[in-house]
Amino acid sequence: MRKGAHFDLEAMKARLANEDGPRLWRSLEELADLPEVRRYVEAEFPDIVQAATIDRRTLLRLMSASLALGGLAACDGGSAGKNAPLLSQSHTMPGHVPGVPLTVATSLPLNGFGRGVLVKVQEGRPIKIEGNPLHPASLGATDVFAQAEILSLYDPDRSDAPLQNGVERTWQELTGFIRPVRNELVVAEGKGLHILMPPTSSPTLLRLVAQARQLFPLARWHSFSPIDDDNRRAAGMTVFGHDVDLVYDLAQADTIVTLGGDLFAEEPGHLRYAADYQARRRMQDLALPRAFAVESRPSLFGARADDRIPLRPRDFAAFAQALAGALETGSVAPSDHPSLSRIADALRKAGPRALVVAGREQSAAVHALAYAINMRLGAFGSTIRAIEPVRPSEGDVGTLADLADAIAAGQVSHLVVLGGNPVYTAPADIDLAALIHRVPLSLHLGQHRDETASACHWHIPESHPLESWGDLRAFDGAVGLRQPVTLPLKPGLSAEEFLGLLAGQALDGRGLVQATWREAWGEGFEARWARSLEDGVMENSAALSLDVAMRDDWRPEPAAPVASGGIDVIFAPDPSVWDGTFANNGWLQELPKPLTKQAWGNAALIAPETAAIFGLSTGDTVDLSVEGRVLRVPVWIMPGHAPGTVTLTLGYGRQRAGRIGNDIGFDAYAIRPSQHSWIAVGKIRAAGERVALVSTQQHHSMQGRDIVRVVAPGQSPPPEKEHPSLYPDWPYEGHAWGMAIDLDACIGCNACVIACQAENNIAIVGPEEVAKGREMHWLRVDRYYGGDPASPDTYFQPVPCMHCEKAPCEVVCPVNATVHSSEGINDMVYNRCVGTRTCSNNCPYKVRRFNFLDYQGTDFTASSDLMNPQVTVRDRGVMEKCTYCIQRIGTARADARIEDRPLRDGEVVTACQQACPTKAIAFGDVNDRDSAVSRLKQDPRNYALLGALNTRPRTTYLARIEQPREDG
Amino acid sequence: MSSEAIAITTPVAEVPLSRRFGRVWWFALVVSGALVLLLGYTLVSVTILGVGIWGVNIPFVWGFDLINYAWWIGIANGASLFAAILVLRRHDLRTAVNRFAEGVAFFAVICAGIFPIFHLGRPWLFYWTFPYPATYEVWPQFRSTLTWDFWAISTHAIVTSLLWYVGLIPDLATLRDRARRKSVQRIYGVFALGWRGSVRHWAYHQRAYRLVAILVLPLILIMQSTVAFEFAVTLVPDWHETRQPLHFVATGLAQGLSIVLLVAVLLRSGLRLGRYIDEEDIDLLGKLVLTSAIVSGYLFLDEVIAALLAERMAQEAMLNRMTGDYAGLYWTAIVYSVLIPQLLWFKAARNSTIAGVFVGLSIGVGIWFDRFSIIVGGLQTDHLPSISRTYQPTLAETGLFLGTIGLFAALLLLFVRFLPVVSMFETRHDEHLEKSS
Amino acid sequence: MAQLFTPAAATLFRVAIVLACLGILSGAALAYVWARSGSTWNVGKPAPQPVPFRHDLHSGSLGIDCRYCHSTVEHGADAGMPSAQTCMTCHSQVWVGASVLEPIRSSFLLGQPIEWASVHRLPDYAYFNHAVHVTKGVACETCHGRVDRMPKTVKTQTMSMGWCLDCHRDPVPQLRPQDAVFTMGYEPHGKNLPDDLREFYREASRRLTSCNTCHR
Amino acid sequence: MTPLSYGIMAEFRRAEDLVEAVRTARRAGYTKLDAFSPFPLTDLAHELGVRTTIIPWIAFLAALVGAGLQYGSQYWMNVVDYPLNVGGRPLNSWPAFIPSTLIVAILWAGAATLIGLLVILRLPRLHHPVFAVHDFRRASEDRFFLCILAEDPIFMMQEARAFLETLSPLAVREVPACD
Repeated sequence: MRKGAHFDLEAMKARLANEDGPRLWRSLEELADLPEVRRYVEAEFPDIVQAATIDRRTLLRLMSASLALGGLAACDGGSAGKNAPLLSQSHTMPGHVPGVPLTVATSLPLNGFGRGVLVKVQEGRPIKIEGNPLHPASLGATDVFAQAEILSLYDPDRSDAPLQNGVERTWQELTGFIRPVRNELVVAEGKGLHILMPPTSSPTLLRLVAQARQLFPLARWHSFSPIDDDNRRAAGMTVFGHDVDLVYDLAQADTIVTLGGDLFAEEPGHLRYAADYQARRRMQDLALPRAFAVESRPSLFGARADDRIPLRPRDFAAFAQALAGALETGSVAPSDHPSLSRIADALRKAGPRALVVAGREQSAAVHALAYAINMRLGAFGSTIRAIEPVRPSEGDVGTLADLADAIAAGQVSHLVVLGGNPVYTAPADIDLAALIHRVPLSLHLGQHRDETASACHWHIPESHPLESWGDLRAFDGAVGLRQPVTLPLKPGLSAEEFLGLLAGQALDGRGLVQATWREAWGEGFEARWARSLEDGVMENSAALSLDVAMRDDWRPEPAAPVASGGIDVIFAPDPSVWDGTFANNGWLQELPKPLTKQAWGNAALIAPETAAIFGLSTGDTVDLSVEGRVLRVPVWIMPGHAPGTVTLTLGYGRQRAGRIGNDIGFDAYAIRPSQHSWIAVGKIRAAGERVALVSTQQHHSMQGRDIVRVVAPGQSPPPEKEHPSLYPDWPYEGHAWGMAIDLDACIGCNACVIACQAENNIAIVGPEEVAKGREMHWLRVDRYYGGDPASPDTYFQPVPCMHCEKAPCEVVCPVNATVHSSEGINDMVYNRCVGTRTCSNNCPYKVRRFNFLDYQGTDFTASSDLMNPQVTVRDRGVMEKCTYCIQRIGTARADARIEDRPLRDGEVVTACQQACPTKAIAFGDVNDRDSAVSRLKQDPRNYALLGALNTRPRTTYLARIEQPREDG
Repeated sequence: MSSEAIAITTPVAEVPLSRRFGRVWWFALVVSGALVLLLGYTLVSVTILGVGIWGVNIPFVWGFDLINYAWWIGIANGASLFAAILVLRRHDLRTAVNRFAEGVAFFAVICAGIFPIFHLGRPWLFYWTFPYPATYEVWPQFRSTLTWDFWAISTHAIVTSLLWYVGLIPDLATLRDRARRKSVQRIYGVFALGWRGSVRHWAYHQRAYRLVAILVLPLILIMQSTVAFEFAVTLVPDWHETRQPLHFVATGLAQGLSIVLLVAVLLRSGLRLGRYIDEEDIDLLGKLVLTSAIVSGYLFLDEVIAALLAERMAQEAMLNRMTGDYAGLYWTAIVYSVLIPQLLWFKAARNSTIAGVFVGLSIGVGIWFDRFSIIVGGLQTDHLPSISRTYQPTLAETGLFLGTIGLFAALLLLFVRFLPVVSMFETRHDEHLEKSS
Repeated sequence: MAQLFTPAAATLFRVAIVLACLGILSGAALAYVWARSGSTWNVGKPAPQPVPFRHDLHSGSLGIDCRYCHSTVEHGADAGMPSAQTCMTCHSQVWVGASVLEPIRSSFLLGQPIEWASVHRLPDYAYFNHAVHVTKGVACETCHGRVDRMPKTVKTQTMSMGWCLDCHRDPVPQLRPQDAVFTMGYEPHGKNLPDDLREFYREASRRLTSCNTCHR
Repeated sequence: MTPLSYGIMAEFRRAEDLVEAVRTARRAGYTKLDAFSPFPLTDLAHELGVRTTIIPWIAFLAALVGAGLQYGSQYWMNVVDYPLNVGGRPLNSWPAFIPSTLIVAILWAGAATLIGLLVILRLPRLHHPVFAVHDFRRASEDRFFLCILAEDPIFMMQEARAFLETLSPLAVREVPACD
């Protein structure tokens, strides 16, 4: 199973094979003296080994532990031949049942904001992440990043020892080196010390920063994140004279207008916004909300909006101004955008129940106008509220540019980079690597030996958020505690611990966090602490609304003359790897992006119109030049993209991401200017080369077939006509499992896909295999376009196994490897499958996946430690597919049987269902007439995909609702 | 009285008994032997690494494996069917062609049988399709066309090989009796099972032989239809056609005939057996091949008509096969298996060796492309556009295909070397009947 | 013309043919028997254990309840192996310092698990849940045999899939009233089961023989 | 009659001669005759009283057994032993069970007939007295032989030889019995 160090282990085991009883332990003692054992233990427990020269007793302990671990390691994967050992508990844990996972609540950071999650821990190993229903930013749902974080935790490329100029050092050597340096700095009051860290919401971290500032009054602090909200916050200052964060309440909004951005994917509260929007759509007594997406690059929100208006970035300021004007005066100039009046009317109609949101890439001016419009409509207080910034920048915090200047001016003697990977993410005109080399002493704390690590003198391994203590605030300010869910898999320090040490505190992450809250709460700490740990979020810790007022001296700045010529270049976070942080995560790399369905790479998105002008087709490369820097990128023709505009997603082209993330796609940072870091103007020239881009979907039109159904509000599609069958219906007493997927709710965010992959041990196959069409996702989200390619309707359709009652796949299997269960589930018995693949041939939905090669032994294969022990790991040559999370059904049934009670509706929740932010997926017993799923299936919108084939699918869909455009 | 009276069939018997066999034969054997090695290599590699080394994917879970399987099985069935019909009709042509027609059928089955086993994800478990009492008490799934096919292939292999052998016994006796070296006599002697040509034996032998030859007829029809069903029973729009079995049987017959013609002309010129496989035989064969080609032509037409009458998906699928990514395959199939054979309208072509070889090959090639077009081109159009992909065969697959051709050729060469290629006793019989009449 | 083969050779040839046929048949028969023989499934083969633990002593003579050591058998899929603590409850008093108990003591001191050799290990693709079986009247003895008489723990059943199916197809004859589940040497007979339970299992047999009952 | 001899054999050049010889031999009252030819002489066999009607019967019965066995086992496995819901089809989906039933019927019929044939003909029999006769090897090529068996009630070596000589054969030779 596992390679490397385990070689020794096998040898040891072999040595011990025919020993038993006391002789075993005596031979262990002998073994303890063997050099290979020492080597092995060092390999397995570097941190402890480094602690000091180890005495035989410790060594013995470690060794037996390793043997035990080795035994465990043998459990997962096919342990043919010799039986895997039976491990006793190390000590009696009352109430703990071996094999039954524990659930731990914690928070995960994204761009400094917290998302509450529940981590399933199996025998001390975290194996799955779910959303925390109590947490405002999750409500039980997760995004792809939260789901994939578990894989990052087990990333073999995570740094596990300090580096000095690229040479591995022990922790003693590190501390030995740092201590005197720190003391000097204390004496020098931090003169020449510059600390660069990404913006954070963590109260503890902020407290420690404050403490450190007192200790080093002369030190300078810099904050940098490639995904910044500077424009938005600048606008706040100009309009309200106050730095604020905005929180939207889509559940209250009758009309939503977005100017760029993506409410459902890129905002800190995106899960919540998606959930609220769908909740609002589900309110039967209210008319459907009306959503307008004015955007340059298609977004998930745009895909769900009633009205998408593609607009060149350079035209936004004018558009926003016109809109403001229209609301002001009620009149629309004929020169204005055709759909402007429609939007203005809708906003006016909604009044305070309207909401205008500008995306983070928009200029401060556009944001300011958006604020003004909301203010005018009275949206503040109803659909939108202002709060104190969740990631405050206290004291004077410099930018990256300031740091660059300081270094250039030779003022920086010590540079500390606390997390993040600025060398990679810095704008093109700041050559941070070169600058850092000019700093006498630079030090980097990070999880990976990445670009920044290699640029700094010292690299210190940072512990993973799931390994350390901390606290994070959500988009609305609610505080969630972060607690370790496992013993550190790799030795490392958290940013808190590091700052703590810097500020002269003890190395005790838990203590640091507790100190923060003891301070905050005073007495009654213990109870609240325990409660907060259990819930994962602190009671009513959400930030209070500020009542903001427009500065009366504020006037919209006169619209700058629209630049002509050139092509607009938008930089955007990538839906799969965000800003590059997740580049080494196989699940995310292999995840087809929601709109393009591209995997393992990025591309420059352009409109069909633009492509026509330059005579480009998807895969052709162009030379894109921005402010004199040129980057050669492959283009991707993106229906609905604004003309004369290119979208580049960040996070690819990494050089030091790790074995998975290196040299994939192109690095958009290479041409990202610091002045116009979101929207720049550039030039484009066809380069004539072609690049093979990997995508999982080749055809994008439904070709007029009845695949994704659409109905008008209130209206219901023609009733399914009953297809008679030659065969008598099979009786299903007891439970009959079924699923209903509401296409009106699906926003195509892919969370279900990754959740399924994590739950069911689905293999990563790598770019070559995906290009061949061999991806293994049990659940895929099909994306179709309809209508005018300039601004098409976008339809998402998650397609898992349909579990047809008249399953065509079963009839053609020669060995009974796929048959029906008594509860109507289309079972796939891996150990019986011989791999004729004929079942896939006969599956009209093509949801079956085949292990064409041994996908458990590739460079991409995930650590066997995060495998779900409840799900068989599939061998080469067997078919696999969605099982309706049969393991979850089995566990729930077993529990019910043990407690002698019937299964309750909602007790079985499939992985995809659990992850979905909009609750688009319902699962349950269709024999029970009032189960959630049955109720959905009784909805007139319910229909079977390819129903005419009469396969009688158990998975059915609810037609998507689209309201006719209101022209006014 | 021991004068070596030269019997009519002596030259036939002398072929296997001759001491040396000419360079051409050796060259051919070396070439095909090399291909057999290639076969072994590709089989081992696919067993070790998995079918992922082929171009297969989702939805194209089947590529060359099933294309070549369908092709070989077509040859086997075509040849057997032809042989069976001749026996049934007691046609003179049988004396000339049955022996190697059955041989061709048998070798083709061997080649075909390789694919269903090695195209499995876990080939070492192929025996799970056979109902044996396992300790896990799970049985095969008899509703599956693949299970039917398992029985069909094994039956075909067993019955045709038995039939072939039983037909060979008297001729083996002849070889036994003509062989000069004791060892050779002994070898043929063992296989002749002590045949002594007793009139009583002849009577039973003929009855049994004819009966089984006739039994083969329905077997072939069922089997070839089963192959077709493997596609027809699926929900793939282009495959889901009741006409599929007819198409496979008819085109299969064309294949079988063409290969028989090919072998016939080669043997005729190669072994100078003009006297046994005579002008009329070849001429008649040529006419039959032509007819079968015309029939295939009709079926290609029928395919289009059927699609026109079918529902929209089927129409789109057919259209895609004719104009889509894989249109080349479709048209190549028509040119090679229908148009080129029209040469045989000319007597000159029917009697020329080159033309025979050319047409024989072209039909073989044509039908291969037809199978390719059906299996790959047909699968490309499915109900959900989102899963439409393409398939490209890899070297590993191609090597496997060439390997089976090598195996087929090698077996044929050995057959020619060691066994009488036309039935000697039948020839004598005919001679006798002609004289007496 | 002389005879090619002597009569002896001729007979030999016939005999050879007959023998070949017989050989094939007997080979098949042999395979059939071998696949079902206990030894193939390691029935009765003890495994080398770190401690020479004796069930016959603890369970048999001392009559310690199964659940005392296998404490999670009623709550979880795993029956659970006792921690060193459990052993030490007694062995801190009796057999103190016995060299055979060294592993227990070191485990107790170091807080490291004891690595027992598994005797009844099922394949990874088979999922067995102790709790469900035990709480539904399937006795320890039914699968594990008379452990109370085992000096060394061994398998008494093949634990082949067929063996599982035999019971899953008709569990009733194997079931016991709850109070008899942990007793040894009890004679199972369907009589003392309530009829509704028998009825339940008659219906349940379809579900119990569904693939996903054991395979996921 | 001498136990040392199997019979006596005459060699002919043409099939017609053999047929003629058989006829006269039978007229002469010989009943235990065996004729050998390089190709089937069906009507001659008929005259020698060979009836092959058993062959189709073997085929027919074997086919029945094969079919019964195949369908029976399919029924038992799918309906009785392990009833599984396969694609919602009935347990006994007879239409799907028929193809392999037919195929296996043919398998049995074919195999039984051909193997049965060998049994009926008592083949393999590598050693046989007639093989000892000089020139008999041409029986598989271009000569025809008539053999009057020693076990024939009226068989006397001299008479038989004399009788055969009258048929103007190429040669008449004694067939020694197996040693």
